[in-house]
Amino acid sequence: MAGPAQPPRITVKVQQQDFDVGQLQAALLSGAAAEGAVTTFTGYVRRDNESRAVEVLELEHYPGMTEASIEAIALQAATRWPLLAASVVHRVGALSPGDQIVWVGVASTHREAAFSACEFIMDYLKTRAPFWKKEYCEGSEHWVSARRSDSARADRWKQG
Amino acid sequence: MAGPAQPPRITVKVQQQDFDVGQLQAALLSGAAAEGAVTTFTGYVRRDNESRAVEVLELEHYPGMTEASIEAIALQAATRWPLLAASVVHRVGALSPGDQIVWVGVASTHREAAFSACEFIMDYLKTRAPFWKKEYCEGSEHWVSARRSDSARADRWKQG
Amino acid sequence: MLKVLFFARVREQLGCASLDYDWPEGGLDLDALQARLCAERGDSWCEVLGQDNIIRAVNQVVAMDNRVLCDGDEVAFFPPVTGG
Amino acid sequence: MLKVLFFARVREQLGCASLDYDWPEGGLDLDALQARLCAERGDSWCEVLGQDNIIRAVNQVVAMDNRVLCDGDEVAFFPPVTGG
Repeated sequence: MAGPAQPPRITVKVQQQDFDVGQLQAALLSGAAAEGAVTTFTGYVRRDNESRAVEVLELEHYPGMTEASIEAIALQAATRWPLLAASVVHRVGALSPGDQIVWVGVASTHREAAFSACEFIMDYLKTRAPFWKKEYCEGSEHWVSARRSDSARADRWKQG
Repeated sequence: MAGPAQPPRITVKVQQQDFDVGQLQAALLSGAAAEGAVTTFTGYVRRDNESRAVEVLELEHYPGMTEASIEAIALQAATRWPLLAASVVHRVGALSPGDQIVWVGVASTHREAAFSACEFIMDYLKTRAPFWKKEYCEGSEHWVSARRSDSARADRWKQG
Repeated sequence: MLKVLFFARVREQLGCASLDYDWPEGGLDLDALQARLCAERGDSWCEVLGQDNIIRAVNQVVAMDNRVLCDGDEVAFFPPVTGG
Repeated sequence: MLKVLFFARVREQLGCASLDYDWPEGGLDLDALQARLCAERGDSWCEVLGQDNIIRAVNQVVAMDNRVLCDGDEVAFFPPVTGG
């Protein structure tokens, strides 16, 4: 017998430490075998970014606002799609090529909701969440500038 | 200096044993820090399916055709989106609620390709790959019938 | 000789997972094979193989339409798939 | 008093991560705060805060337009974000 719908379990963490995608995915599950689908996204530091050889990528955030705004976007995703759980981990500090930067996991009964919500949250993280990347390449450093295609991508959700 | 594009690494497995999503994701990476994005999908056996309490889900496949057809669809995905790697593991045999059924992982430089290809491969697995599910519920058993919405979903890729 | 395979509900309804079908003089196409199985094996086979959502594959590729078979081909009959 | 924060390239260009701004008699809105910082801190601040892609947030919410501030508010200036 199905009770009233539970609110989705939302967790957001901004941290320096690395994370274990297997553990994060396990923590997303309720243990009640209600989930039919989990979609995850993991972002990594690429060695080559627009033909520059990246040595170190440094990530800065706005403590407090970053966490709160990601939580707000996850809750918004839960009003658009029937989600059971959503979890976001985003690293800050100095990262190296190959390092994990961000993980987004979404659990739902069906895959359509899991895919759409995961992509929606990622688009937000790329375009609206207050994070900034600085690249260190061959002795010089520079702030990464926003990709225009990312903004266009986030805008398309407004028409949804 | 970028060499000629490498063909994407594609692996497909149909197996009875459970799998470890963390290990599968690690195996998807080349070690060259070329990947910027990995998208994964994990399907689970739900306890309740259309208000039936599922005790056991049995999965049958067409040995040979199943593996070959999944590999073909992963290669097709790689012609539509720039992929670095794609991996599919699908379980067969008797599964219980909460068990993992299927895992699809896709690595790319950018997230758009990773999301689209992962969803594309999953839609194929749901609608075209030769797998059949049989549910055992409260003393009775029956074959799961195809969801019409799944076919409609796969069809939309034809217009892509 | 043809190798003929049946899967899932079709396999259960026929009580048969696979059979070897002697290659007939004059050859055979997919529709003809299906008609012969029906004629030779009786009403219950007719009923099962006559279901309009039956999918047919030749050499592990789904055949949307009728097609000519060759000696040694592998033919499969199965219901709509439900994977993932 | 207002707490004013600067992030990323803006922080580096100003050489300042945060400052406390005394709450003036008669109050203040966001545009006025920006103009005062510019007038009081000199050309280099004018230049940095005058960049047309600067984003402003009040109490950790992005402010698309000018808005009235209250004593105790937290105001932030930062460049376009590049997360994920």
